[in-house]
Amino acid sequence: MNSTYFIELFLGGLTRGSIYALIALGYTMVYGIIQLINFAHGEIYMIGAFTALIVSGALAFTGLDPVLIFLIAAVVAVVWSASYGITMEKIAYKPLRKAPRLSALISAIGMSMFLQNYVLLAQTSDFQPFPELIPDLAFLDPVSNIMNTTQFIILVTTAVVMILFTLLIRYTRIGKAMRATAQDKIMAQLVGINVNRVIMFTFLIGSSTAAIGGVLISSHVGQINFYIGFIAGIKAFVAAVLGGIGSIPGAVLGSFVLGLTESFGTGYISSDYEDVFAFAFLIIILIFRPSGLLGKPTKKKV
Amino acid sequence: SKDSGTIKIGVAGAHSGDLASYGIPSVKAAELVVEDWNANGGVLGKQIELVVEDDVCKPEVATNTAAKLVGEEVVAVIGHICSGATKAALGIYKDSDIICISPSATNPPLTQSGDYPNFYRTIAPDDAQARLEVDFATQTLGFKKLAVLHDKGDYGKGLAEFAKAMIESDGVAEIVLYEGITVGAVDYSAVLNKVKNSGAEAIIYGGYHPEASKLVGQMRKKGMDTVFISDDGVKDDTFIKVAGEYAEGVYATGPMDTSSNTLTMAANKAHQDKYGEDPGAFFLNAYAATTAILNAIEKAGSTDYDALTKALQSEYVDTTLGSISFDNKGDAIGVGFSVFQVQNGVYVEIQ
Amino acid sequence: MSDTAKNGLSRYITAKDVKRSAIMAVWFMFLTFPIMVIKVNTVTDTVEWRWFNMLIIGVASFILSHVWKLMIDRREGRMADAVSSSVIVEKKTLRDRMEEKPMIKKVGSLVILVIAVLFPIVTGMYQTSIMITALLYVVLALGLNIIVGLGGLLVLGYIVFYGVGAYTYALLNYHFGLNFWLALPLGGIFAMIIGILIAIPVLRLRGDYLAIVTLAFGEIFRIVMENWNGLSFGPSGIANIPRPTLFGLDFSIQQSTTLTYYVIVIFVIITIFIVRRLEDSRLGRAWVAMREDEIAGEAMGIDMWKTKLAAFALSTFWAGVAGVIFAGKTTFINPASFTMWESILVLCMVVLGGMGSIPGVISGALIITLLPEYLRAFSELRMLIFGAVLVLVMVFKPEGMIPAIRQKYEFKGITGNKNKGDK
Amino acid sequence: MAPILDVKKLRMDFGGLRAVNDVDLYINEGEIVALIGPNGAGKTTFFNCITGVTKPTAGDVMITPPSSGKTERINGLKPNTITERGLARTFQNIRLFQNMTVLENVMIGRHPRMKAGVLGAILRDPRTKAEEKQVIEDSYEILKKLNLEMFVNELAKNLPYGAQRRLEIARAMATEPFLLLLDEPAAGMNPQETRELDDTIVRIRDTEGITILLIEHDMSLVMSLSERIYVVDYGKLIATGVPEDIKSNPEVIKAYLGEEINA
Amino acid sequence: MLKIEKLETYYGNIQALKGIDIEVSEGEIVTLIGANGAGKTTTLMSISGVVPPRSGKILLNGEDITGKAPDEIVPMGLIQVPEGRRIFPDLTVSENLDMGAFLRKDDAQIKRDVEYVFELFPILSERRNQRGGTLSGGEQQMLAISRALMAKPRILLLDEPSLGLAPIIVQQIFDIVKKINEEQKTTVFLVEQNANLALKTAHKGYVMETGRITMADTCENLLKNDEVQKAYLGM
Ligand SMILES: Nc1ncnc2c1ncn2[C@@H]1O[C@H](COP(=O)(O)OP(=O)(O)OP(=O)(O)O)[C@@H](O)[C@H]1O
Ligand SMILES: Nc1ncnc2c1ncn2[C@@H]1O[C@H](COP(=O)(O)OP(=O)(O)OP(=O)(O)O)[C@@H](O)[C@H]1O
Ligand SMILES: [Mg+2]
Ligand SMILES: [Mg+2]
Repeated sequence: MNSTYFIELFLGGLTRGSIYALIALGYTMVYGIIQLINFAHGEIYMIGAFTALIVSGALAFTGLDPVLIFLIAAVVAVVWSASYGITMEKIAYKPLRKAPRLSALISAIGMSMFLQNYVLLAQTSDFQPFPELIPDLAFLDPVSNIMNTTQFIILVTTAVVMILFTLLIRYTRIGKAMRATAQDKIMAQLVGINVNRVIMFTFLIGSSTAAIGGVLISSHVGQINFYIGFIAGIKAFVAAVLGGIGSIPGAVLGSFVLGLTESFGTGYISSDYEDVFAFAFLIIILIFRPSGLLGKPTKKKV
Repeated sequence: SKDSGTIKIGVAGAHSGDLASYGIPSVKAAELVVEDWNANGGVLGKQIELVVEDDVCKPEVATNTAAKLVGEEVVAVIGHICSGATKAALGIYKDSDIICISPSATNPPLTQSGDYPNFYRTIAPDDAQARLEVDFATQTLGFKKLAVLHDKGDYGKGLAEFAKAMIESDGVAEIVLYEGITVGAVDYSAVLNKVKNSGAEAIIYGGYHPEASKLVGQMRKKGMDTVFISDDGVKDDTFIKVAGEYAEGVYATGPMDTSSNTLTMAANKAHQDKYGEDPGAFFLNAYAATTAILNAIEKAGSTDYDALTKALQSEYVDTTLGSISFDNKGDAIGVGFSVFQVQNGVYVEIQ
Repeated sequence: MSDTAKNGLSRYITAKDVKRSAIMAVWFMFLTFPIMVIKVNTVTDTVEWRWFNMLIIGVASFILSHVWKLMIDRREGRMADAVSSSVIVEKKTLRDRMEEKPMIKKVGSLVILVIAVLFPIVTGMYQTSIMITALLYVVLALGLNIIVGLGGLLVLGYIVFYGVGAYTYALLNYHFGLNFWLALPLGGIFAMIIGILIAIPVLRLRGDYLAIVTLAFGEIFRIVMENWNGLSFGPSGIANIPRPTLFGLDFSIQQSTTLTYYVIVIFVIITIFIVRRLEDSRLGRAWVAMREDEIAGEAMGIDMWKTKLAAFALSTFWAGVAGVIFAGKTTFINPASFTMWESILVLCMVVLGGMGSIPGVISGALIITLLPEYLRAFSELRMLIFGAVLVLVMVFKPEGMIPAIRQKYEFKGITGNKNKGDK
Repeated sequence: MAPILDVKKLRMDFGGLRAVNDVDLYINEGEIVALIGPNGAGKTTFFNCITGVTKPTAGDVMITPPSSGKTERINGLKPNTITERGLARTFQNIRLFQNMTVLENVMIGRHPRMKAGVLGAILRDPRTKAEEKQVIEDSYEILKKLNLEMFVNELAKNLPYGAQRRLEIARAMATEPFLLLLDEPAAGMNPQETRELDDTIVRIRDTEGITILLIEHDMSLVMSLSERIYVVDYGKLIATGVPEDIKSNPEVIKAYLGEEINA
Repeated sequence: MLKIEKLETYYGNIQALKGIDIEVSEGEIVTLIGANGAGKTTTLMSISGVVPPRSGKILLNGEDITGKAPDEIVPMGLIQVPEGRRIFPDLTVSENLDMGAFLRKDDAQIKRDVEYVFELFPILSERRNQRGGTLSGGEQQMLAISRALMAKPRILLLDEPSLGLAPIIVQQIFDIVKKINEEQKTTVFLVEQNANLALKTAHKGYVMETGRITMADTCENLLKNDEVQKAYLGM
């Protein structure tokens, strides 16, 4: 096996990793702040994709420039996904802040099923072709067999989003408030933070990234149905845990590691066990680093 | 019940959940046939009543479904849709002398093992389909290097295994790659790189259309022009709709085109009239299955198990799949498969 | 706050409420606009506008937001009510009365037992068959409850052990003709061994990390079963697994279904019995301590590792036993029966019913398995309703439908007799 | 006879921070010894090292249980094993099992002294039954010793703070230690309660024969209780001796007491 | 400045406060003492809005703040050092201090204030990059107080600030309280177990027993009071 093959697998793994990363970021943020495995996060991603599909479909007859349609669709998808995100938080999670954590988890699972079936019933159970709106970037032509335009855009977007998030959390007031809220909600209130608003904001940006992910990934894959969120969500969740759940760079690193493991596992061993590689790798990492690659040790001082 | 005013026929399969699109058309087919017959006086002077039960394609649910149908005293069942669920349910039907005709369960042992004497199907088994695919790839197209992929599922992997065994025993072509892909994965670039690297001239894929359209789409975007040959899980218009331009040139095997058959045209039209859209997967097979069982009841003059068995195995009946009968294992005689190719956005029968 | 609570449903709907609901209606119309109203066909480039849906959403959310508000008020009010009633009148629940008069409990159990015994005789095979499925889930839920409810460890891959049990029977029968009765304990033991093997490396993980690792093991199990044809026959599965019979007799399906039913009923009873005894033992207390504070528990001399392992081992055993019965009932198994979704479903049963509460877990399992079965009529809406029910139950009864009231040791008098009650 | 606890050159590093710096400390059977020092001096860390919560970087922790008289090195053992050997502790930040009753908290303490396993739990043989009965009685006796019997069926979290502190002691005593390590037992107590605690500790030592090592910032308690005092600062031992000497030790005054106390 | 009327607070169905009245005037140090479980912490939590009272009234500078959320009350200058310290465990010492100044925007002055508290508690300066969760008990207590000072409170609520502190630091804490009260005119409401020091530091004192105020007087008088001496001063 030659080195081109290696590079192809590497880039393939990287793209796949950044796909996971866009979803994992939202997962990890929500987890970080309310320690909830938001099972319905994948559904927000799916709704983002569907919204974009609907908008671009509805705009198709206007004869607008496809790039413009794509941008409009993406913006609308972000707005609606964010709205779904905060509505979901208000209905299904906020009343459960003080409840046992597993109750919130089950509520999230219920929400996930509800949203899947809502889209299924309101739209269709069939796969839908997702329009190709992004024109090929000329400078990628020579390498189009290993990296096409959507892959490139996904990679770049992931990097940008991760950097923005890291800056946001580290240097802005809302970032500070998020960190405080994540660690001690009562104390956060006592220093003057509106905890409800911070949590809402977290859902808002988490859902927005999921929507961006939904639009980009669907453009890359070319088809969507109501169920895409569940599988992608699980993988992204695994990636977030691998990286150390709650950590933003961790989510991205975990996603890349996962994507590369799958890609090389498939490429050099067998795709029969593609997911086994991913999961086995996760287990091994966690055995040696019980809080993930970049996670903080959970042990408390006695 | 058997003595009361109606004759009950069960319809079982996935009617909800992610596989519903494979099960619902068979319900519609059975309804259309039965409406037709009932309008003409039913069978044996009785009206026919359908008992529709959902098994969501799960074996454990199928046993409950079967128990329910037995309790309803149906004389025959159209279904189930998935092979696994069918296997789980058949034992129960066998015990109660109920005939089961599936429009879609293609797993070969269902007929070939001899374990299920009450089972019939209006679709060719997987091995027949695999035979056709392999012959087409190695003889018609003359390929020497083949990649065999599947979706690790019951149906897809079964088919791929047959194809693999046949290619190996034929010795005409070589299998350069044999792998299962992961259903629902966000992308297949790694496995496609592997295909490319293996030098395969064609892919024989066992599985359903969603993965097929993803595979084909990504393959073409990567600039690979490897030929794609698949099965009747892909010979579905949704595949063309989703894969769009990338679908061009894809081969898929499927039941012979009978659309010029008058019965078939009538059935399709009836569906159009009633539901306003074209029928879905296995509609014609289910239509044929329902016709066959009603015909057998009429010919046998009773709903007795032995009489029905005899009628099914001896009488030819005109159906949407042509004139068919069943062999003593339960496979339909007269139901054949052809190879289709996507040309200008439609499947065209080419062999 | 307490005023609103007291008046409950009969309270006026004020102008403020109307305004709020109107805002809600507008919000939901906005929210659902793209998905409910527009339907595009990207192939034919046609767009369908379904404005009527928007109207429905508007009206429905206007009404539902009132109901929601009332229910939330009531939920908050319940706490307030509890205060006043504890002073004025003791409201007695059935459970209180049961605790006071053991007779009620005894008679109740007896009635349930009689119903359980007569069930297959009175009803048909279909009902019995569904009931077996439901009771299988009861055993699974009770088993999972040992880890999750008693041990406080979140496990998302529980169905593996069910699968191990089922495959144990199927394979041993296929290769060696092993019969159902021998497979029953063997399935449990194999599941337990696998459970321990899985647990050993991962038990030091905390909380959600443990959950995700068990989920990973669950998926690995399924994928290996799909791929390793030599072992498991892959996705086409194993068919013709014999149903249970007695004394080598030839049973009709009806008879063996009835037999399976009684087997599972007996196992439900044994499971309940054992879980109850475990709860109320040295080990059970160690589990509670582990749930409450691991570090303090260790300082009290509890070997957390052993304690966790015990929870895993005991819990997985039941899943294995249930798996054997499952294989005997369906006669056909393949990996598709052991997906992550099934694990999640069992977890839902445990939490929805009430973690750690035996009656809760049982009703959770029964409701989640039986409701969809009897709600066939709504087949399209079924999963939508199911999802909504999960959310609603959790929001309005966060502790589950029948919350656990931990059996507490009470000291009554110097003789030191233990009296368990729920004061 | 060898000291029941003999700590030699104990060292604990956290990254670059040396929280415990080569501390030597011993306790003889029946003593009440105090460990004092400024905040962050390493007292709690010292306890954690001895009880297995953290693994010391270097040094030896030797115990000689009076019952066996055999000396054993215990560093690196797991906390539960150390508790089984006969060391028990309380925590600076109360760590009760909040949702268990007072009685149950103490019953958990009896855990290492009980035998019933899974089979016993399920079969409930006469031995297990007797053991269960015994544990309740024993636990109640312990509660009485700490004047907690009126709370016996209360949930731990509903107890007043002072009672919670005493319950921590009761729970630790239930493990039948020969050495009891108390981390700031009087924190959050008012003077009245502190005085009662003083009596209780003396009583535990006198009637139960349990040796005691305590960390405390309440000098009135320390001075009246302890027979010997160790003072640490920045992880290092800066003084040891009887209360009278410590009180007037200028280094201790400077680092810790602030002014000479006349308690 | 702070006026509490007939305050009643519940935890579920347990009544923790049974109608209490407290008044704290501008510039005063007022202390609240009482046995364990009397409801002192609950009083503070009710004032801050964390545990909303069921009935009664809380006025801050004449404005009714009953039932308001903490994030509305805190910006009015009411800051609390809560029981149990509540250090943000994963933030460093510096970040914890920074969090105290969350509502402030005068960055330059914040920097100077950080240096000021580091002068007050040099050990914190040494530990400035250590995670709050790994600090010793006493260090955490110092950090909690410093964090509150960073908010530049107009009224400061302290819940047992001396808990777990070395004698030398206890003395220092009370000196600081006096100092900020005198120099910055910060009003202080102090809950303490160390009644002796508290009464010596404060101007006015309240005694609380099982959810009720049983005594209210100047500190001199309370120090002389027999009951107080017996129950809270350990004499
Ligand atoms: N896990 C840790 N990581 C880093 N530093 C730590 C850790 N645990 C403790 N320390 C540091 O070690 C020093 C000793 O802490 P320790 O808790 O032993 O103090 P202490 O003497 O008990 O103080 P106090 O009287 O305030 O409770 C402190 O400065 C603390 O910040
Ligand atoms: N979260 C809670 N849930 C239920 N009851 C509580 C809660 N917090 C406090 N209580 C109860 O309310 C009463 C008053 O408690 P509070 O903490 O206000 O007392 P305190 O005077 O601060 O005591 P301490 O000196 O121990 O800090 C106590 O009886 C306590 O048990
Ligand atoms: Mg300490
Ligand atoms: Mg308090």
